[in-house]
Amino acid sequence: MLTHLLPEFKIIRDDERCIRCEVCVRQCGFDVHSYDAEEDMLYADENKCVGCQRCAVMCPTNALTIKPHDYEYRPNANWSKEHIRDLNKQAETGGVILTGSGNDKPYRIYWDHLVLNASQVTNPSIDPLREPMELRTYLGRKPDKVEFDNNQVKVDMPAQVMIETPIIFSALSYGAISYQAWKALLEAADEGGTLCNTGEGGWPHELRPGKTRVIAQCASGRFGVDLDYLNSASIVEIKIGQGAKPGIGGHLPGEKVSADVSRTRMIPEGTDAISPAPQHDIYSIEDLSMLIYALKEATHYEKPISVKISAVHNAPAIASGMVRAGADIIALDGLRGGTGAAPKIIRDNVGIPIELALAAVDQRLRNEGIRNQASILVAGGFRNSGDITKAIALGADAVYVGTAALVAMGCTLCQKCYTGICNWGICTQDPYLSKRLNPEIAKRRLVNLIRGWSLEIKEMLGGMGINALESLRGNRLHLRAIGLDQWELDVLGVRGAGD
Amino acid sequence: MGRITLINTSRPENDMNRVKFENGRIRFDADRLFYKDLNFLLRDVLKEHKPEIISIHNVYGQRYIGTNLRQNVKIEIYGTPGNDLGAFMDGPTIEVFGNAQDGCGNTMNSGEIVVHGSAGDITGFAARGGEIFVKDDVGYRVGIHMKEYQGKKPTLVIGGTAQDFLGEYMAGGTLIVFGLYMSEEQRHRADFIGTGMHGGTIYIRGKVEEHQLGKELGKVEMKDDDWALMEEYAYKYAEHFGYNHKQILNRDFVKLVPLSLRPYGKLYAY
Amino acid sequence: MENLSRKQNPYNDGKVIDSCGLFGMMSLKGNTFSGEDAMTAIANMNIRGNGLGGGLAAYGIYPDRPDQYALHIMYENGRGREETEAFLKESFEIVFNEEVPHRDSATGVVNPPLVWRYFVNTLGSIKEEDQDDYVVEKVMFINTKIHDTFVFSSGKNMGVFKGVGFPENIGHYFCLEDYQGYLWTAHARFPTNTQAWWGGAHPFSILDWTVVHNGEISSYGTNKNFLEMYGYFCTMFTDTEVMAYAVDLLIRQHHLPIELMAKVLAAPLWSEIDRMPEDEKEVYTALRQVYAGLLLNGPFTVIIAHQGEMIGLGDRIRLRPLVAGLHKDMLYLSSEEAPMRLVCRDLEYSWIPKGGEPIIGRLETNEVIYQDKPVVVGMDKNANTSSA
Amino acid sequence: MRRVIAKEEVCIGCRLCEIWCQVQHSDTKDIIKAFKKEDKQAVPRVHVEEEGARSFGLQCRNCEEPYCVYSCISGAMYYDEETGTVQHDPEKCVGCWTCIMACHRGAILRDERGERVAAKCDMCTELEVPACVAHCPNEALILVEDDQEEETE
Amino acid sequence: MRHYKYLIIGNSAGGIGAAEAIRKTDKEGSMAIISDEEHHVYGRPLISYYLGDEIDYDKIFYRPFDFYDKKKIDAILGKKAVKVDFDRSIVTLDDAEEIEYEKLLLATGGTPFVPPIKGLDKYEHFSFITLDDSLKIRERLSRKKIETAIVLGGGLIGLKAAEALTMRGINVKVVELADRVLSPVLDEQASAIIQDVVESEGVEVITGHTFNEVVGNGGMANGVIMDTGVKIDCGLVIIAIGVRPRIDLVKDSPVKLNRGIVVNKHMETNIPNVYACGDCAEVYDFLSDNFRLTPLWPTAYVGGNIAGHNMAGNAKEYVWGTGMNAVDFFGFPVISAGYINPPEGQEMEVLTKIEPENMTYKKFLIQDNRIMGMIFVNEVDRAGVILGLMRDKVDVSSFKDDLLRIDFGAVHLPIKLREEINTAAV
Repeated sequence: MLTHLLPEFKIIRDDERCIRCEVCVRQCGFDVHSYDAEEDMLYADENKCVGCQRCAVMCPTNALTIKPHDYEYRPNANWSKEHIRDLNKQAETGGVILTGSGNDKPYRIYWDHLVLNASQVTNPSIDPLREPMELRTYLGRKPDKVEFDNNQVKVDMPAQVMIETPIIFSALSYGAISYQAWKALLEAADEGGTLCNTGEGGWPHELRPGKTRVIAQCASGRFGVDLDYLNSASIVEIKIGQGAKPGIGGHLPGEKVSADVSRTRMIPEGTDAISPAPQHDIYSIEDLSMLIYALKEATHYEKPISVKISAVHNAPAIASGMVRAGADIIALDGLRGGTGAAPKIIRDNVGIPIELALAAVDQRLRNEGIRNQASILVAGGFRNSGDITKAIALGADAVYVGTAALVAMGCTLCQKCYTGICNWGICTQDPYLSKRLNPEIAKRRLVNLIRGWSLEIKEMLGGMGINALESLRGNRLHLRAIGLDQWELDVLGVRGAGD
Repeated sequence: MGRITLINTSRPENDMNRVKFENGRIRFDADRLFYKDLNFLLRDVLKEHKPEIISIHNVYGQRYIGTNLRQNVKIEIYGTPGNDLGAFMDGPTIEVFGNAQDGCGNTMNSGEIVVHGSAGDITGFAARGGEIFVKDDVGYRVGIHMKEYQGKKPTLVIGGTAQDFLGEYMAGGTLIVFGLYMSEEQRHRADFIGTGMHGGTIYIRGKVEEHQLGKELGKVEMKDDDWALMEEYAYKYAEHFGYNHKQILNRDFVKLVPLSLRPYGKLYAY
Repeated sequence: MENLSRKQNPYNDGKVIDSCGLFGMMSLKGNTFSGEDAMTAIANMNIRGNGLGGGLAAYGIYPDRPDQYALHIMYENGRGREETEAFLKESFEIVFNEEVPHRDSATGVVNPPLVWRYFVNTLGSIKEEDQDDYVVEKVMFINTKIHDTFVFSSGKNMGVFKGVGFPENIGHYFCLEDYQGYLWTAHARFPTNTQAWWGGAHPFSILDWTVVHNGEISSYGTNKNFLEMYGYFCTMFTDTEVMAYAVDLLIRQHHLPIELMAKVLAAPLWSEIDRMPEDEKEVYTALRQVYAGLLLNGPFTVIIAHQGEMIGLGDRIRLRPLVAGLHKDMLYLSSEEAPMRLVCRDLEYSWIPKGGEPIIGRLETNEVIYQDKPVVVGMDKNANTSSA
Repeated sequence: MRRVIAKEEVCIGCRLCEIWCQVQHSDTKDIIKAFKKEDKQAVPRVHVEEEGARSFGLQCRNCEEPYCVYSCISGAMYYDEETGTVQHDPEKCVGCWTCIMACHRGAILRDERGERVAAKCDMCTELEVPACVAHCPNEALILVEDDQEEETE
Repeated sequence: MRHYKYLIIGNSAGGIGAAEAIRKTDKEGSMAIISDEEHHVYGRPLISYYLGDEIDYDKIFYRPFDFYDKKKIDAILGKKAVKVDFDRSIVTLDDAEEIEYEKLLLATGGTPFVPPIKGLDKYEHFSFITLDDSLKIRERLSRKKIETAIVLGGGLIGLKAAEALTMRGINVKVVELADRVLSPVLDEQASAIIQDVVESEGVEVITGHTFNEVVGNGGMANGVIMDTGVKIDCGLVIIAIGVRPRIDLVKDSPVKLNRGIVVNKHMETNIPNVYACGDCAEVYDFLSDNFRLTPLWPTAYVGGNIAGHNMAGNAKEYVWGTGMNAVDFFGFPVISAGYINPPEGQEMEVLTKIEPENMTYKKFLIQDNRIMGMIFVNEVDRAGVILGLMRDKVDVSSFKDDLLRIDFGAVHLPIKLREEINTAAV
């Protein structure tokens, strides 16, 4: 059948520079480039190009330029190129359009409308290079008070997990991402004094000894979930939803269920790993409570239990219920959260921005006097340490970063994760591709990311005259907004700049 | 101010009066005991005394019994254990003299649960190993998302019938429904059997209409090894519940298997 | 209560989300018994609630005044009581009134309001067939217009007792062991958000209809809009309220039998309807067409009760639990099995009803109506008699 | 002792090692000229061994017991004490292939493009880091310098 | 009397191998190498390349000219050791000089076998073992144009000689008594290919025959009389049937002899402090697990090397050697090692692949999942991997199917071996 789809990218090869080394041919998992020995020429099939830039990066002579294709239909304000493309794709397949990575639509990014404060005259800024600067955070439920009686401090201190910096690696499952990528995240979390999240992909046994800085997810597929898994982790997280696809489950296609993935998830090789949309033992808040306590029982009440939800309309009420249901940590994943595969229509249209959800949830929990009973983790498109610092000021205890970590490892957001082909070796189980990600290098890059951002957070804290992160947490006085409407200011609990 | 000491108040106090040693067995009275206390106490008792059999009496709704008891012990439960009986369980054998509630064997890894009665919804949910025998009926979504891996293969045997979504998303293991209390003409209750199933096998004794089956599975003929398997489990069932196992094999079985390992492969536009 | 909306929904959420444990027990022969068993049973499920709401409804408890509307009213301050009593005097003939007896010593209850009950007759000018509507209208008035006052029970020979706390605490507070009723329902609430208040607890009631409910209906907005078209005002922002009004509309106003009402709220799937015989198909198709806006979509289980009847109903794909049990003349409905067995150790039958199929216990006929006959549970002595 | 070792688990089969080896052994040492202008193209002395997804750059690993040196009939293959490396003098090589027979790694191949001589890695002793190592995009080739084989005692 | 800590008789692969090994450990211990050849150490197999003008004279030398100086070795060249007094540890040279040693290495090499053929005593003929042989033939060729040469012996030496002479434009006839060339080192198939190759380059190969008489004129040979009685004219006769251990020095000594000098894996003879290696010794063969003659350059060097280590006090065993040959005829390479056919009475699995169009051939002999022999014709890359597998007695069952691939190499080995290949220093 004739496809009506036009290529998305244009490949420009500078023949003056091309040495016919064929690195591009070998490096493109989408088989875009080919070498014609008879003609001694390299050709490209642009229809297959996803714009991942792997060939351009690898070309030893910089002979390649990949850029969005400049074909144009008749200009139409309603029917964009993207709409036409999607329509054609569905007309040709009758299927649900998939995509990878987070929402790329121009919903308002509130971080870009918030500015931070700095100390001038009335109180001093602090020089983080010289003076102590504390980013340490304890995640977990805090008791309402410390009882002091007869020289005894009585405290029912539930499990706490310490992180040295408020940057945690998001749930990225082994299976969705490659073993190498997952290993890099694990080791970087370990070295960086933070945590990584298993997603629903389990935790390879050989990567367990000596490692505890892991949030073990218990999701609807229950993949890899057993007592060993739960008790090896620092935190157990019940995944209810994900920012990129609220209300949607997931399918790890059978071809991605390799022998190793199968071992880790403890499912048969080559069969789909289906994560149903709901957890079928949770249809209600009291069911959530049931699973929370099942997990507490399974872990001797020694691990904080986190519950992760997509940021949706009722997030504040739901979060309140979660805390009352026993969740020690509330994880909120916003509209711009990443994914390996999601129906595009869901990714682009469901959920609310994390900034608003965070502000609303933090405020609700405070109003109800239960904010201390749970830590708040937020996720969903955090791009730099500025976003993170603003999130702390809006009330987060720590921030999940997923896409940023992937980019640090090499991801170029080509959004083709769902194909199982990733030229950067991140989102693939093809051994030919996955080994492109050297876990050592990736780990180094991730540790650098954490280090760099932590230093920047310290700089920003210092500027505000704060030397311990907890003094910024929920401290919205250090935020001002620019260019927002009143309702947005109200939700964010932030005043306009100059106000 | 003198030396300050820290006291952690989170651990429930043990009430050893509830535990009695009788003829080499341990008898445990759970009357009105909160589940957390019951399970803590149970763990302590098992850890200290390592009995082969422990019986728990006056159980009314206490949850999570058997969770995180990683040892070979037989737990007899008299009464009605609460939800998530044996959730995440890895090892023990539980025998319930009464009915079990919802979530029995949730995400179970290994061990055995024998219910002398009925069990509720999502029995055997996401189980990865072990065996569950239910004498009578079960509720909705039973055996859903069961899976198997290498040596681990869960088996769920239901003496009566099951309700809708039986074996939904099933990815492995064996689900057997004997339909013992039904006449030949009566059809099983469950609709949407095996929706999304992509692994494992369901055996149903008695009548099942085509419309009761999910789209992702199909009937196949019973072969000799299927009958051998039915005989094995009929025998075990009879051993547990005092039934004549030959009686179970006197009616036809429907064997249901997934049509594809990738039920949703064609759902998407790549 | 003039500020009812704000009271019930302080954060102005689209709706108030909660979830729960349910229990109901009924003597089909009308034998009465105290509230103790219902309290024991619901207490056994208090992990299904979180202590921010509990309550019971009891039928047949006012045998001495069977024909008067029993209004249970909570006052948060004296001004409310003054205004209300003035209003009641205008609107009704007050036969008797008293503070609802309670134990000040009871633990586990939070900020109890003043709770008063009034046994009233409608004024003589009201025709008998209009009396119910009249009462509803007056209750609505009080609940929306009068300061700090809330009518939470308004049926005849029945009463609702509820508040903030676990249900057994509430029951203990209201001394329910001293009442004798033939039908009791109980509710342990797990609100996800509200700063709890006494009126927000279940059961929810209008006249002698009470509803205890578990689950969150995803179709709430549609249902609410549909009911508002028929003149109901949803001031409580809860699924329970919607359910009560839906039942009221279908049964009291549209006179559907309970069995068909159940098929509106938990409508059969089209695939099921497609397999029905022609005439049935037409009936169910028509129900779905007309009452599309009353399909309760999403997880729910309710125990609906009114004088002489207890109805258990779950959603059509059974996303919330409900078990039923029988012993002699007693019908039990519960979120879990254990509480039934706790209060009835030699329960004869228990079973898991099919989603969307109502279980109806009926006093006048002494029967339980349900589609799926229960299996004899666990004790089938005959199973292996016929041997090969 | 200077050795280049390979980590097959991260070798991605891009063959940039071969390309940069060739550049390094070209006359101009300019990648574009080396490939497009020079008449006699240099031969890469590292070779990517590849089988499906498995691959690694294979070049001389500087054996402690260099059987290629021991076996060489002409003295073309020799141990260079100054650099601590096994070197090959193509001028002396007669192309008998005894070194190929002796190398249990299969690291020596026939230079089929030029003279009949063995193509053997020279460890880029004039560079701080061999070209293949320096240009390996995934750190699949690692330079190891250990002193234990130093001639001094 | 000169006294050396290390005395080496023989200035070829074995001797140099030993000297270099000794110097790895003992940088200073006095050392001397005695040889009756006057030349600086040269690559013995290179004499054919020199004869064929494929290399210049100075390229024949195996080590740089400052080799002895740098290694602090006294090179006693052009003198023949004629006697060893093992009791006194003294070697007597042909000029009667006595040299005392502490450790002695016998690396005397081989001597060409010349059969008793009529006329050889009267007419000029050549062996082809030493540089002098090569120089003499060159000298002979330079004096008179020769059109035809006859080489007796279709083995490695004979064919290399034939190749060299062909390169010089001489018409060469190779006479081989066996029914095919290279019969000791190749099987029938490979022999046939090589015979094709050399014949296509103009060499005439006569198998199954020999000649009984050399005829000539005035000391110069001008023909041979074949066993068929036919006379073949020629201007040059080369006898290249083979070599035998050169053991006359120790013939009547206490040194234990078999066909060659008997040594153990440490290359020690039965006399303390006396070692032997190379063509004169019967050395260990890892394949057959016994001791036998392997008169080959690589085994001689490695044997000498092991001897040298032991002489310098490092106990090392010689386990590397077996029959192995790498050779190239007219640019056509061949490598073989170990058994070429299953020996009498032994069951071996035989894997072969032949591609006539490329004239490539591969063969493996496998016994108990171990490779016992290999032949690579034309495509010889990575043949060393196989030799390594043979030496390390690797179980090949898991990758046996890959062996015949043209690109079979390290990448096809099991992970553990690959890791060794990619990271280990050995």
